[in-house]
Amino acid sequence: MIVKCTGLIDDTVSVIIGGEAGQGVSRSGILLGKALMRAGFHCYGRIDYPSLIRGGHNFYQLRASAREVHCPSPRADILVALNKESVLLHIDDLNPEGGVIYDENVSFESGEVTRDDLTFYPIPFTNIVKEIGGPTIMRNTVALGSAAALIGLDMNLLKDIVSETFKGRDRIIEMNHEAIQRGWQKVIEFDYSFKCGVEAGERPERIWVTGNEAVALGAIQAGCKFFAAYPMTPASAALHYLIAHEEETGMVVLQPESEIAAICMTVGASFAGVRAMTATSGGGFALMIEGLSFSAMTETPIVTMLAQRPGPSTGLATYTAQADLFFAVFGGHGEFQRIVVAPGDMEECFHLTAEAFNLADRFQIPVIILTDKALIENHKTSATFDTSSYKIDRGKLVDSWESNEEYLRYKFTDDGVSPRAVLGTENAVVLVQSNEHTERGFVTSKPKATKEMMDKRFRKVPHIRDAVEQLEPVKVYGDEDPDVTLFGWGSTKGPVLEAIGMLSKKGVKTRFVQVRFMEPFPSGITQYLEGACVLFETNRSAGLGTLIKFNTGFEFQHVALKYDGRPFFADEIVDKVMEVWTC
Amino acid sequence: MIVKCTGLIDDTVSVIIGGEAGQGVSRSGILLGKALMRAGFHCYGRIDYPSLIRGGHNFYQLRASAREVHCPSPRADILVALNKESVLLHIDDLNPEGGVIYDENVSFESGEVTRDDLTFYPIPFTNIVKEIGGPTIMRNTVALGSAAALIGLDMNLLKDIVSETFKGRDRIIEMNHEAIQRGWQKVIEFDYSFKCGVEAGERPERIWVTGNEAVALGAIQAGCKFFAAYPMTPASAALHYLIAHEEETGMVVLQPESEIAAICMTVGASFAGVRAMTATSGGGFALMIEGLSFSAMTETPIVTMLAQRPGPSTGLATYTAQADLFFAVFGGHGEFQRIVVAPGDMEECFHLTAEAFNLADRFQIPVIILTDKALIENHKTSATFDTSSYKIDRGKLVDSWESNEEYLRYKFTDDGVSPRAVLGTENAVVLVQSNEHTERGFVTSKPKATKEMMDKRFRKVPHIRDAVEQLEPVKVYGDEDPDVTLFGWGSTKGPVLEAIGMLSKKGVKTRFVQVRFMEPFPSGITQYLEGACVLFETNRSAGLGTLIKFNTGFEFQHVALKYDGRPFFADEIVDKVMEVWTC
Amino acid sequence: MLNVKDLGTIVKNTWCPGCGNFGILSSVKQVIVDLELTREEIVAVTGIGCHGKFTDYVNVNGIHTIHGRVLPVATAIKLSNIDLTVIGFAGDGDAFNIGMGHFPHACRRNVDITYIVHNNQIYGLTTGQTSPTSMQGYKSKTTPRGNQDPPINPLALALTSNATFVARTFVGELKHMNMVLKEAINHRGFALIDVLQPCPSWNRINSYKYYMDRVYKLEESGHDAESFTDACEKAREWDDKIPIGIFYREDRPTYSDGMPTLKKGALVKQPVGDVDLKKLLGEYS
Amino acid sequence: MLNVKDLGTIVKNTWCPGCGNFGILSSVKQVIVDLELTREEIVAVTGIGCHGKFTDYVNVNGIHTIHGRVLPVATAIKLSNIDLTVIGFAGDGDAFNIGMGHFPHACRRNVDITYIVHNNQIYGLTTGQTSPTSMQGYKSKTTPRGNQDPPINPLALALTSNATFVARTFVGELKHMNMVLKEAINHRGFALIDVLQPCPSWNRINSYKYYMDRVYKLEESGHDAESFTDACEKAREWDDKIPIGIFYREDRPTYSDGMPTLKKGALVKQPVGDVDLKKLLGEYS
Ligand SMILES: Cc1ncc(C[n+]2csc(CCOP(=O)(O)OP(=O)(O)O)c2C)c(N)n1
Ligand SMILES: Cc1ncc(C[n+]2csc(CCOP(=O)(O)OP(=O)(O)O)c2C)c(N)n1
Ligand code: SF4
Ligand code: SF4
Ligand SMILES: [Mg+2]
Ligand SMILES: [Mg+2]
Repeated sequence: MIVKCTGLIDDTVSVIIGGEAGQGVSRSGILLGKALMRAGFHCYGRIDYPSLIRGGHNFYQLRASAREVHCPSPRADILVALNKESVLLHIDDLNPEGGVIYDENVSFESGEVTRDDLTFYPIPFTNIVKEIGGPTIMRNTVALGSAAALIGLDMNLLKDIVSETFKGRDRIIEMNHEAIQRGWQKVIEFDYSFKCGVEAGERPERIWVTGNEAVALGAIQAGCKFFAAYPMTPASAALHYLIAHEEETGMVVLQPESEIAAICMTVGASFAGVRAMTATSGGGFALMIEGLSFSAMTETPIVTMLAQRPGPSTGLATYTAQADLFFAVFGGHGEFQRIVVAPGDMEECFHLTAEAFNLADRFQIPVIILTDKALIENHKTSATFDTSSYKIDRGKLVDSWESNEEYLRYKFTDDGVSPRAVLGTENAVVLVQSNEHTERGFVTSKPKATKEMMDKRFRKVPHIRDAVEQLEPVKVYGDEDPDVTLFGWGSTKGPVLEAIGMLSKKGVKTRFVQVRFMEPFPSGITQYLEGACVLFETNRSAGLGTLIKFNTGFEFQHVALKYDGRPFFADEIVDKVMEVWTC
Repeated sequence: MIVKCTGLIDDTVSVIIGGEAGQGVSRSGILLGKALMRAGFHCYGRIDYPSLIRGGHNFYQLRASAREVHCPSPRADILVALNKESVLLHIDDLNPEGGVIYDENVSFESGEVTRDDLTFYPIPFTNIVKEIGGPTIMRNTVALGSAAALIGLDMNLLKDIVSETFKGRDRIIEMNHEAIQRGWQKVIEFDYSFKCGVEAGERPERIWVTGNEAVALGAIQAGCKFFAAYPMTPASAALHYLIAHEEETGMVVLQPESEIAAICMTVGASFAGVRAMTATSGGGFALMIEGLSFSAMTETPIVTMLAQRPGPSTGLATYTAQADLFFAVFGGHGEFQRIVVAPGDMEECFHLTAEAFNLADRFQIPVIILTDKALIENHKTSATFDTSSYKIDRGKLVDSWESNEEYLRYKFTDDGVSPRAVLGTENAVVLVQSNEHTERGFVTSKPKATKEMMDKRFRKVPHIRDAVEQLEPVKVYGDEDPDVTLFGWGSTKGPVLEAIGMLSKKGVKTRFVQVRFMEPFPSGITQYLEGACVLFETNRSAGLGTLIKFNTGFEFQHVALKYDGRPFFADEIVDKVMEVWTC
Repeated sequence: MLNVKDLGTIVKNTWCPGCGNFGILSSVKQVIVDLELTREEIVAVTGIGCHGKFTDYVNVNGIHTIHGRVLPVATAIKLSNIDLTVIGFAGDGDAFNIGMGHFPHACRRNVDITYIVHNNQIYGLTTGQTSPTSMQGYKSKTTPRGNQDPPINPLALALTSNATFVARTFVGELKHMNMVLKEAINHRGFALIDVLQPCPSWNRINSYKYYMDRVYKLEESGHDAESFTDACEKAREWDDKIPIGIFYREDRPTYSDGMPTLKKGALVKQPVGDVDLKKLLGEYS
Repeated sequence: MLNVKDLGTIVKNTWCPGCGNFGILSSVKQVIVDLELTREEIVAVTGIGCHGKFTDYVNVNGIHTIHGRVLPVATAIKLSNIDLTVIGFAGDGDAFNIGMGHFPHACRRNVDITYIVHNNQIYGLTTGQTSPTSMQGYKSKTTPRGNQDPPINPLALALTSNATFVARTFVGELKHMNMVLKEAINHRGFALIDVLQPCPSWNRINSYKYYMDRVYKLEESGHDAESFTDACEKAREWDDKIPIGIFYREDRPTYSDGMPTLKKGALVKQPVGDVDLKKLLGEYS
């Protein structure tokens, strides 16, 4: 794999594709990213779109490099503008000497476009499509061909992907190939000054996935058999993916009437003995809380993805935030132990989701996978997921009961976990109870029995803590002897990792402490809370900071919070760290 | 008012009334308590019942004294047993030399009843009722007559209350009077050895109410006009009370199809400009969370009573716990400021509910009144509520708009609170928005606008803190120079106050710090966190302790937690304090 | 083979004397015996309310859920193990107030479960509030001046929502109840049974006598349960005469019939961990 | 007096070209003008979905609620101020999936509000999932092999639930829509209008043409809107011919008619702080 970029302001090439909702902005970005991956690039892609179907402005930020990239850049080397508005909106985002690909039909008033360091590539998107006889939306394919030329990407990589995508529909493939070819050709005809040379290397063992896909794949890996979810941005794609793959995965996947139904079904499926999961965002999670508490009282393992977006209420449906941490950790009536795990990239989405199922089963408790829009709707190239190391551990689930003793669903045990018989197990009558109950599951309100059963459930806690400690709840990256230590979680990981690379080039030694489990809160964090520490979160109240303060007493002096719906960009992190470092 | 009790082990007289669900245990206790109040007693009453309608064992713990009583006693001087089971279950709860009133039909096997220090009063409950020709349930009225005799209570007080209750139904009144008379007479015929002399004093300005009634009355005082609640123990009585008084109070009160409907209606009524409230317990509150977040985003004042009972899930429907504190404080998606107020007795239920409406209106935020079963289903005599000092403050609510400027529902202001126009206000088009929005209320997802509107809402925070600080968020009782300081909240206040009286008699100087506002957390608590401190809560995880630790860094060395569904009894508190004091 | 006694538990029954729930309990036990079902293959899913105590009193698999959620829980259990016989027990408040959102969907999906609504036209456990099936004019703590709203009609609602088995019975007619229940359990698809269940403690109007005076059997009146129109008409009858029996039945593929995975049998019995993840990952490389 | 232009806002409309919502918007504006209503006396209550953007586009009081909760919010607004004209705008998913629990109750209570369901038989805003009114066989991201379940029939459901005004219209017939909407707003009681609303972006089946080819007007076919039976029959018609118009209307006291307090007029205009608390406290002394 050899990738070489020259003439760029850093070691990455960034492309912004802009257009109206409905013009295929997102698809184009994803396709281009995949082609770049195949060329040997590491890529990162982010789609920015308002909550509407047509007409609003969408843009895709794609970034690629020979080294791993962890987040998009707000600035780009190349702008692919599917409409005029995109030129006007993004022209100031272009790096010096950048290139603009746009429809030659577009004309600018004098003064509308002032940058004279850029090279403009007017391409006849619309006319080419007309000539080919394709649908208007195919303009974006033309544009991709042009972009490929500018980046120096082998256009056959694009063509291959088109062929795979439209397999069997030859006419469409042909038209798209033609569109790519023509778009490419048009740029070649220019004496183009933008310099980015890419040499395609071996096709590496890499995948180009979103967090949603990684979570869904993690569930499949874990042997999840039942998935019920009500659509809600940004979690919906997990549902779509799993429904589409129902037959290959042997799952039952469905869209029920509401989030309340979704979680109750999830709990129900788990009663029956299959691994079950649901996914939603904040508003839907609010409706699931009663079911969450129900799963806790009945000691029924379930896995729920809570994919955050800005709130309160409907908030910003298509943007990102890390503002539901306390809700995930504390939401629910009555006292019960849960696990909240917060993956920070695609691999973690995959592996920690799979682990979530083991944890849920072993301790018969609800596990929440806390993600956010910036993590699960973005694309990133990752090393192909390791599917060999995972072992399904269903804990004390049993499907036979040979004992002469009556089966007791809530039998007192040393570790608080009782054998859990699958419904239908011969010789075991299972009674699952939402009221406080006896070992057998019968309702009780006696004081002693109440206290004993509560204590029984809480006997799990040290074991849960142990299990979590095994899973690297705190991960540390960067310098062992840092000038500044950065703290963060979830989707903030990407930009922070990007930033520590940049900082190291500036001579600032940094370390990143990523908290991956929020509940139970990991023990080993204190050792990192020394020297200059900076906290990064995309919320207004510093949820992680609050948890750290609560668990360690440490109060951050330096905090960078962003709550405008957008993820951090690496530059912002670099700036903040420089500010701390120099002060 | 002269009350004199002699021959009792302390300065209170305690009665347990026991029987089957359906035998009128609760009504009897309440009636007797009211009569005792009129005789000049201070009283406290607690009903203990499992979640079923008939047949299970219920009992009422009534306690009365010439001085204020704050909680029931687990032990009694007199047992009124409406069935045999009650004798067997409670005989060991009787103080030495106590008296047992029971149906003479009941016979005991030898060895069943072993206490020989007690006096037994077999009264022909059933036969008397038969002779009078009343319904079986009237047995309890006979028993009350007997109890009155034993306590030395003027039975006319009982008769008066019966007359008031059944006003207009002369035959029923007559039968009941007869039943009281006969029950009284039967005891008089014994040479009864139980010695408790009560002299009726002036009828004092006191009332005998539950917390539910006090909360409902507080809402009425505040000018609440709309109340929608789905039945859920222990909050249902507030709904029943308010529906029954709809005409006198000029309210619209209704039972909707679910808690989701209840809170959405509450928010809706508030949009229209009327003060609105709902009430529920944990499971119902879980269903209300989405609506709570909705009220926060739309900046709509609402008041919600969350009446706690043990969880998780259905838990113990008819018992008590303080286990939803974190849920009340942190439940909800997205970040928003709320107020959580936790009254500790009937007066506080009344006054703080009324204040809750002012706070909600002034800051246009949701206010949660956090109570529990032990507070709102119990009876206590209180000084008649002061209804004169309260002033309705509707904050920036407006019902006319004269300005030439367009009305902006979310107008930026210094204190973050915008003028709130009642729907229908001439010249003001109101747009209420659950998405992030502009000042006008239109949807936006622009980063700058998002951040600005979030900051606008959070500009209220210091003002909210100020307002809360005005309302004695921390109340302190007892000795100024204490040996031990006790901490608690909500229903724990009663037994703690009782205990500090007992401790003072033992020569232990104590002080009680009651936290009345949970969010925003009051500032002034640190000054009390010195010397020997003990925390009392009816939960397993010490929610208040956790909040205190978080806000002050202080960690309690001494914690007494009870989580068997029962409230603390004063003795338990005394024991714990003695343990701390002597260690 | 089981007998009725085997289906009892050690728990003391705390329903009020004269409560209609006793009838439902004995009918259910009898039918389990008659159908030669085992304890382990039955799952009783109950809501919250007096009816919800069912799971404490009958010795089969039981799920005491949360208020109003019998249907989603029962649906998922059936989908996860189509070999189980899943019977839901809900209250009228449970089913048609807080749980209303699930009902029309369960009907139209035709999930293969039996849904017994203990219709006492009152909130029993919470001490007697008006329920969605309480009659107009009914007075309670929450409608002290009398209920103004026309009640929910469970049968009409089920028919409108494309349920494939719609029936009503009355606990005062135990044989009839046994018959209806057997048919319902044997029916392949969603079966609603609206059970008229007196609550002597709170509902003083709809007593045993009230129903006894009014009910008549569709089986004896020549009703055609294949006719949707007739069923709709009968469903609207509620005054001097109240029909009980099977109003409507129809054969239609069940929810699980449409699920490709379930063509291979019960989900819980299918192999785990044999998915070709490499292939799925291939889409992304 | 208002004209249609006064009812516009500065917000850029982002519905897709050809979206049926445009028709609803212009009809609503027209009817407001025709009925000589003021901006301040109307409250538009919307759900979450494409339809929910309504409140941004029409210059009257607006409440953009949360998904599925138009009915409880609208109900409470009406009860709190009976002088307002309250119109609910919901999506088909909004109304009949997540919001289903409220619908039959709003119908039977006969709250005096108008409820417009933007029935595009699809989830628009969340990018095209199957909705409860999607037809059998309909393919989408969430039913890739075709929807198996018979759809919810809004009209039949409303009738079954005792709604007093039940109608359907089609955005391709604007005059008809205006007529129906006017009648609905003027109706005293709960009025459901099921609006056939093409969603060209996601629903490729139920297009303008699809409906255009099928709809016919009840007004022109001699339908008797006083007849419940006829209404039920017409409500079941959905194939080559799809009836639009007023299916049913009936006079019945509204929800607020039963509320003693509202006999004195709009709640929000009644005096505050004049309750005799001393008297209430007297019960307890
Ligand atoms: C979310 C929630 N809300 C309210 C309750 C309180 N609650 C318990 S049972 C019940 C209603 C009982 O009526 P019904 O469903 O008709 O059952 P029945 O007791 O008559 O059998 C209610 C409101 C609850 N347990 N959970
Ligand atoms: C509680 C909750 N769950 C899910 C969503 C996501 N969501 C927004 S709109 C919508 C459905 C839209 O369909 P429909 O109601 O038919 O409206 P349309 O867009 O077609 O007008 C969903 C599921 C949400 N906003 N809130
Ligand atoms: S309250 Fe009614 S339904 Fe409940 S057990 Fe008693 S009689 Fe039966
Ligand atoms: S997605 Fe459909 S409903 Fe939504 S705006 Fe576009 S066409 Fe209209
Ligand atoms: Mg009932
Ligand atoms: Mg729709």
